[in-house]
Amino acid sequence: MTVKRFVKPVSVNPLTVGPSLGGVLAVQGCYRAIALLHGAQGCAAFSKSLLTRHFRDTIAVQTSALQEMDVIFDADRNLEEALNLVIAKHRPDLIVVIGTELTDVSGTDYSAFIRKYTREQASRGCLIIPVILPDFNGSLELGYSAVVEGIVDAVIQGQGGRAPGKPAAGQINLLPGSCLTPGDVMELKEIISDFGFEVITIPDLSTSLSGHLLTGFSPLTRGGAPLDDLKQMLRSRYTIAIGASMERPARRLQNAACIPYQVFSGIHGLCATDELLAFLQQLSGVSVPLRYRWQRENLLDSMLDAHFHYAGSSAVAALEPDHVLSMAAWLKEMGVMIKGLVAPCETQLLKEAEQEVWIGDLDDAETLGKGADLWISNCHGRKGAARIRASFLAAGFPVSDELGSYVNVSVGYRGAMDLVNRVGNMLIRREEARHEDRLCQ
Amino acid sequence: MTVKRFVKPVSVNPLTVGPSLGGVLAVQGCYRAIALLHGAQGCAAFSKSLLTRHFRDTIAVQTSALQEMDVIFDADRNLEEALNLVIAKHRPDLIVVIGTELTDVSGTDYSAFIRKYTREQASRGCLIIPVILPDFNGSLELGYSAVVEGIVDAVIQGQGGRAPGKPAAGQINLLPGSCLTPGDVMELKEIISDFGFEVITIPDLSTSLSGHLLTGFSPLTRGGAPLDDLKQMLRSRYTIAIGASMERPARRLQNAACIPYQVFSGIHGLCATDELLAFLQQLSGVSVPLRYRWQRENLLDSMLDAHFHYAGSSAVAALEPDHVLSMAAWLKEMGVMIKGLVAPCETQLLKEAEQEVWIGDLDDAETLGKGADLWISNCHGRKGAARIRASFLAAGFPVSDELGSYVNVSVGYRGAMDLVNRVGNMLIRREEARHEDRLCQ
Amino acid sequence: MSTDLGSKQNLIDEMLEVYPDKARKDRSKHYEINDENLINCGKCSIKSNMKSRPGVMTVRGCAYAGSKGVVWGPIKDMVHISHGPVGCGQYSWGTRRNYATGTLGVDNFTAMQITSDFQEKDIVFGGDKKLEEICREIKEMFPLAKGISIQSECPVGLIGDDIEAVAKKMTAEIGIPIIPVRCEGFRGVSQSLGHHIANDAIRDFLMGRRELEECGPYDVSIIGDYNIGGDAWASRILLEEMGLRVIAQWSGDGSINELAIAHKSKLNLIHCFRSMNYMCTTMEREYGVPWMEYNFFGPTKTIESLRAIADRFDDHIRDNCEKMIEKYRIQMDAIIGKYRPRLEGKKVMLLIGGLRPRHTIGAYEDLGMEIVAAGYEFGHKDDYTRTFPDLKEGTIIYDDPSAYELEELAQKLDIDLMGAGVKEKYVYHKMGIPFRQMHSWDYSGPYHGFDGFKVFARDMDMTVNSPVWDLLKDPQRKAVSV
Amino acid sequence: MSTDLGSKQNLIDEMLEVYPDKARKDRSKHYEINDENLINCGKCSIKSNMKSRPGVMTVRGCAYAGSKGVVWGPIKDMVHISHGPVGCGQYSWGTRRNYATGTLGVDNFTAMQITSDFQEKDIVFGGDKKLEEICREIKEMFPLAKGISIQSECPVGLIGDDIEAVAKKMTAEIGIPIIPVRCEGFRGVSQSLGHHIANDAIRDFLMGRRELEECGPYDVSIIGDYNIGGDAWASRILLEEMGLRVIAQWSGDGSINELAIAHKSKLNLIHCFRSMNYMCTTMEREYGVPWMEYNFFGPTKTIESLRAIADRFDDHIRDNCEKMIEKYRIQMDAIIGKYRPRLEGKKVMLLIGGLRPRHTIGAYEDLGMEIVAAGYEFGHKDDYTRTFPDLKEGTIIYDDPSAYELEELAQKLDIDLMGAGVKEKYVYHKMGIPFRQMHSWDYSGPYHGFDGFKVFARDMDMTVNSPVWDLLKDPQRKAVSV
Repeated sequence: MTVKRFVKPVSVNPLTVGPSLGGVLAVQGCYRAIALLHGAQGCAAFSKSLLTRHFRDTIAVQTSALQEMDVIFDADRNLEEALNLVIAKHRPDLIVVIGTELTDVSGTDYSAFIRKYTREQASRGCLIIPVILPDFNGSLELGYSAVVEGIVDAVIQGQGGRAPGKPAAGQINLLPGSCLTPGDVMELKEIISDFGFEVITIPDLSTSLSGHLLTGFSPLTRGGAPLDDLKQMLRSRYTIAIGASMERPARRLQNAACIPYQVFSGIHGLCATDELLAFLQQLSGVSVPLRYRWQRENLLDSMLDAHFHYAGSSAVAALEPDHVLSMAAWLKEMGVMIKGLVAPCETQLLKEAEQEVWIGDLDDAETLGKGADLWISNCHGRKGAARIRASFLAAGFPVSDELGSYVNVSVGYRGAMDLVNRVGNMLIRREEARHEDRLCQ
Repeated sequence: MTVKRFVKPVSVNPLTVGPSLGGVLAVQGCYRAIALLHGAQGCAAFSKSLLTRHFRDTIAVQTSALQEMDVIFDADRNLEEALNLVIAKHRPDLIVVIGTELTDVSGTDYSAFIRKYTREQASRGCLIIPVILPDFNGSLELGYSAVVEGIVDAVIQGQGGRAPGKPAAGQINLLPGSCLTPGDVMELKEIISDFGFEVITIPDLSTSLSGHLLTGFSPLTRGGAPLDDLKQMLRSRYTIAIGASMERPARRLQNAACIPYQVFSGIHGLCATDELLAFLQQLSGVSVPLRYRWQRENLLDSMLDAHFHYAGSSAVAALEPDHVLSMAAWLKEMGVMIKGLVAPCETQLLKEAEQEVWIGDLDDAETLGKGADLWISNCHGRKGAARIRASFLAAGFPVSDELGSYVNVSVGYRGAMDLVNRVGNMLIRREEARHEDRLCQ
Repeated sequence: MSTDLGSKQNLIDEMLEVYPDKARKDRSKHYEINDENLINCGKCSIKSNMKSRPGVMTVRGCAYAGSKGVVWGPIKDMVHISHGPVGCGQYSWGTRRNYATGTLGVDNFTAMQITSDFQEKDIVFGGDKKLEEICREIKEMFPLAKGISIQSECPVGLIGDDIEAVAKKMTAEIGIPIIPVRCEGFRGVSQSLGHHIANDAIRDFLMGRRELEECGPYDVSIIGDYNIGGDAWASRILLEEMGLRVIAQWSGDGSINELAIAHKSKLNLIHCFRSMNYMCTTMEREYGVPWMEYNFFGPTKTIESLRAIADRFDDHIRDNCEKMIEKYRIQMDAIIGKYRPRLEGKKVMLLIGGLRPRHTIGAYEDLGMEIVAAGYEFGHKDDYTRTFPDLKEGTIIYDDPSAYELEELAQKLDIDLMGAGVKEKYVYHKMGIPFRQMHSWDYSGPYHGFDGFKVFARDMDMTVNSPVWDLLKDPQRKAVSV
Repeated sequence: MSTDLGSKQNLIDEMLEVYPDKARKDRSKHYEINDENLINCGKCSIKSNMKSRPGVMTVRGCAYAGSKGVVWGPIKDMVHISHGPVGCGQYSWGTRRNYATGTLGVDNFTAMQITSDFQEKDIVFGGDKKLEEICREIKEMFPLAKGISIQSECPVGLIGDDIEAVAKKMTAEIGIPIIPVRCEGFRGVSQSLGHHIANDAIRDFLMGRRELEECGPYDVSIIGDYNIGGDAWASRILLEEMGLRVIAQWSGDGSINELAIAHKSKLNLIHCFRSMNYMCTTMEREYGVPWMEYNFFGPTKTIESLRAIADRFDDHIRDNCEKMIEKYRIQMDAIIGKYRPRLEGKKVMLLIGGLRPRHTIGAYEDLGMEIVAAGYEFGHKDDYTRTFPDLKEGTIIYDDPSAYELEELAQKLDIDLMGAGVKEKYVYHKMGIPFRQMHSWDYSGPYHGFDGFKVFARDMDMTVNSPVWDLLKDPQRKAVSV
């Protein structure tokens, strides 16, 4: 209803990040896993390089290194060679074979090949999952959730209709959406644990991409959720999906194992956190732990401290669909006027949103944002923000020109407080600069 | 040895904050307490206003409202009236009567009066402690630790030579220094607790000035360590003093109740935190909890990510004595060249330091800091930093032009990581700006 | 109406009940409820400018704050020494947001905070020698400074230093005016005496000392505008647009020369009556310069004041004035049209210094807001007589109330906005009551003139209507956090 | 010495043992150990420019990266369309740090990333119509753009689009050169073919197409400098100081006109041999322009190169050159004096693209550092023959090694610094090995010329000598964390 588009045939300063990269990212949250990009060597090189620059960390990805003749004659041969080598050399627990537009456009149906390969090589005990993610459909968020859905599906199928074992009443599945940083995931895990739950997280970037120094030569992921844990998901009492894009894998779990789920599409700010904690309180029968009550006090107090600096200001935000709406809710909570919301592609959530959202690029954000005080987007927006003289908050993907953005916490009361203070200080410095000309130098 | 001074009779852009303000600050960390500034009305008004602007919170302070004639004739009468009114109206547990230069110079010995007053009014059950803190001697750090020492003394004396009760083997006294924010204190309490200890903290700003919304009309402190808890200090197994300035109160506890103590003069960075955690590990016999091992990994990783942006940069820091040396150690850890360290006054720690430290003001920092990339001081340094084109990190007191600086955490691995990333990003933006002229606009 | 007055009186009585007898009796004299009688005669029996009680924390400052912080601090081409130990110099740094143009170290020294930083030995042996050295040092460090003021802190008055002698000697030696100001913090009951002492120093050392090259028929001075957030600039452009020439600003963005030539004005225009009325009466007495009060808060009062000012001149000025009013009225109507619907009927309580408790009333009323209680930190009787006529019947007026009294009143009157100083701010935040710091405009401004009203209206809206107040009070959310 | 060579060979053999037979055999051909023979004859049997194996993650990119990212991207007054789905356009954005002066939207479009953002329907129905519209849109949005290049992504080559026809048609319609580049990512074994394809497009559409108003005897072009971190600027000033006139920069901070006039040079100076040697040989063949390689990394090589360049001209230039060398030598000696003691004997390993594995050797050696192993991501035989003579005996040379091989080697050789690409960076960090990203100078630069050496030396010192490496390795600290 409220989704709009600028009419132009070209994308200027694109916001879209290829879904295959989102898929590679999701794989990083599983232990001893590797993403195998089935496409040209460059697809893997590019996404590895971009993810590396954002997380400042090693990324587990491989390539089937397709060239012209392979595409024309037999891409499966490359895939087989790649799988053989990867399995023989690294013995991964999980390989997600991500098809690119190259394989998609050339019409290669490699999932049949993978079924066959898996049957023949079953003894090697490695889960191989095909997910086709051509770049011309969706964005990072879609690729990420599709891979999670693929993994969940595979786990369900691996169960083969057998009962999943005794239900674990104190166990929760957490499906964190793609806009959450490893820091965010860690925070959410801690929050849920503090209500007395065991948490199974998929994907769990908090133990793989938060930055650690475990050494060794494995080109596999060096953290994330182990496959054995994932199998336990089917016994959980509840699934919590953070971000509307994570509803599909949650629904799979419900259908397969009757695990109810709750989707939290709001992630940022007081109200969103209140909803999550109220839910956890109700589900656990444990009242909100003291620590979070303190954090809520601190957050409300910081909102009071900051409110005048926010009031009357305006913002433009260009982020992935779930992320942009959640940020918009937080901005509204702070009394910020929204000049424009831009997302790279349409999703169900956006269609149902009350807020007007534009499907577009960072150039559109620049147009919508004229006069805005604040600009929120990935790091490519920094220059556009400067051109329209807006303060710049880096969020989303990629943020390759800042340190530590991957451990920033913006969820929970503590994260919201950090957000309130960080952005508030930008607005203060901005106001200060406005007066500077008139003052003594 | 290495303490130096610029020779000039005047202070330009003073760094010194009156010790009486430090005293008022320490009082805020005790529950149902109030500081009574024995001096002109303005002394209380000024320090209340400055503390309020820094913490963006209410501050519990009262005044004996001395005027010319009172000083000449009988300042005790004002004090008595003030005490009577405060006790009758608010029933505080603790009043610290802070003498100013006005009372000091006029030669009023009001501690004798307070002894008498306490004897006569003992039934009212309020601890009244005199601490004289004229502005011409020392700075914030000194006033703060003197008040803590005064409170500890009073608690010891209140014990009156009786045995302090059964030793509590799992109990630790924490004496956090004046350069720690309420956020820092909260973090330290959590760290120590996570080794299985009960922590008695004095003063405890984390529950009084971290920002909360408990309402009511009390002009007393609305958080901090309750007096009853303080009495339990004498049973603790160990005292941990953070900052060399806190050694004196720690020594009092040792002398009175044979409680050993450890002073951690380094507060910031990896090595300082390693020392604290190694100590806690040894003392508790509990190995460092997983959470901190993760945080250490994350910190080291962020230091690696950041090292190139730090290396080759230089800094000037102007802070209170403990703070400036601790910051200097962190800067060294990051490979930053130190152009100058400035402190407002000399202390034993500075005399023994390897680092050269200047006793001076922010104007001296401007002189020493020519060409520096980074300037660390209270908010009054912002303009000086801009003049010498250094990036500015607000720290110390006051920071009244930023939101949330009072909840910033810069201790522990988490705090160090935040520091590494925040300053690192300043250095990145700085380098970026340097290139800007040459680039396409 | 009288029921209303009665209920208001009950409310005050109830509030004061917690005090011991003597204190209650004393405090009750600091309260008054506006009625027809007071409005008409303006006379009042309210007690003011009294010593605050020890142990009752008032919002007041001291004489040093009044002199250094308010009057002298903004004079930009002078160096102002906080003379004594370092505390006061640190405390009074950058608190007032007095804007000033110029180049640091050339014609503007306001960004520098200078203190003589007394050490124990200075107390013991006296600080006069040190003061001499400081004057020389300042001359060396800031050779372009046009003057020095010595702002005494408490100990200076106690140890018997003779700063007047030092000032005299050093004026001769270094060749720029050095002005001693005896504003020790223990003098007087509030910052108000500090204003007076500062004024006296201006009178004794600078007023009338210099000539104005060319005098004109439209020369005026702005007295008592400290250019907070740019207030004086927003005022000056209106006077100039009217055709007047502003020869001096006392003291926001002002210079030492302006202090010495203002007696050449044809008319002195005073905004902050409290802090500078002595100066106007003195210039009137000694130089025959007439003066008038004006009020540039809110369009209604600004227009009234502009007309009153124009009336003191000729048709030329009066015509300009009307044209100008016509022009701005359209802008102001747009502002009111935008914000009034969002602010209509909101109840405001004020406790401020200087002129603001009465001067800002019109601005609030222009926005449809209602002042339900107001008072002064350090008002005098003449402030109160000027206030009653401007307020509605039933408004509670208080003098130097304690924090407790204010908080009680705010709750009992169920106000929507409190305007006071930063020390009070967070008490109200915690009560969920929107608050504006009305001394230094809380990071904002200007509030004077038409430009200022745009900012004022926006600020009040931003403050009162921020969504955070609802989040704070939402009982459902509160339940979550328990 | 031969023992050393033997032990190096053992080291390589050991490392390759983990591979299956076939792979081991294959990989071993990509290794060589430098010896007297190789140094003298420069011939080598190392295998290079071969297809990477599926499942062995190399550090290589693709043809699109070579064309759009390296060659065309820096041309600043053109709009470069990443033609196909949006991914590649996003990935290649801002990765190379090619600096360029100018005003955005007027004579510089490099800050803009343009992609045709194929949707499913474009794949199904073909993208030619869309491409036409895009060209028109670009003309409208950026009327001052001097040309458009179409950088094909993989699907374009698969769905049979005729971008050449569209380019021809639209060139006629909108009146600026539109250049189709068939750099689909699946072409060739690395970005290297992309360079070639990009070069061919320059040759076919721009080379030799324009005239230079006034030609001079000292006209030269800089070929193969992408102005990373300002490299080309640091080079150009040296050539100009020598008295030469730089008429074109290919392609760092370059313009479309410079691509069309470089054939008027008296001499083409090529820095990155790998990516642009085709252009020099083509210009030589078709226009008789002589060319020479040069190396501006480190003072030794820079001075050598400056002299060699000067020797191609007259005494005037030679004299200038010597004076200039004299001047800079003092600066360079100071730099070396400062940094060499901090870097002496440090062991370096390199894996980079283009010219750097050999060109940077001198710069490291000027600082007393030792190259213990080096190789190319996408080198060809002619790269390797050029490399052996520059390296010491015993240096290990490899081609397109896998991540595993590199990590093994780094540990076995106990190196002090690794220089490679960002994808490799954090692997080495985690191993505690200092690392420089040597493609885009890791946020720094320039590294070329004398100005660049100052930065290079400082950067190597900062990297190698950061205290963080000791903290990382300190076993005592490690114990704390267990």
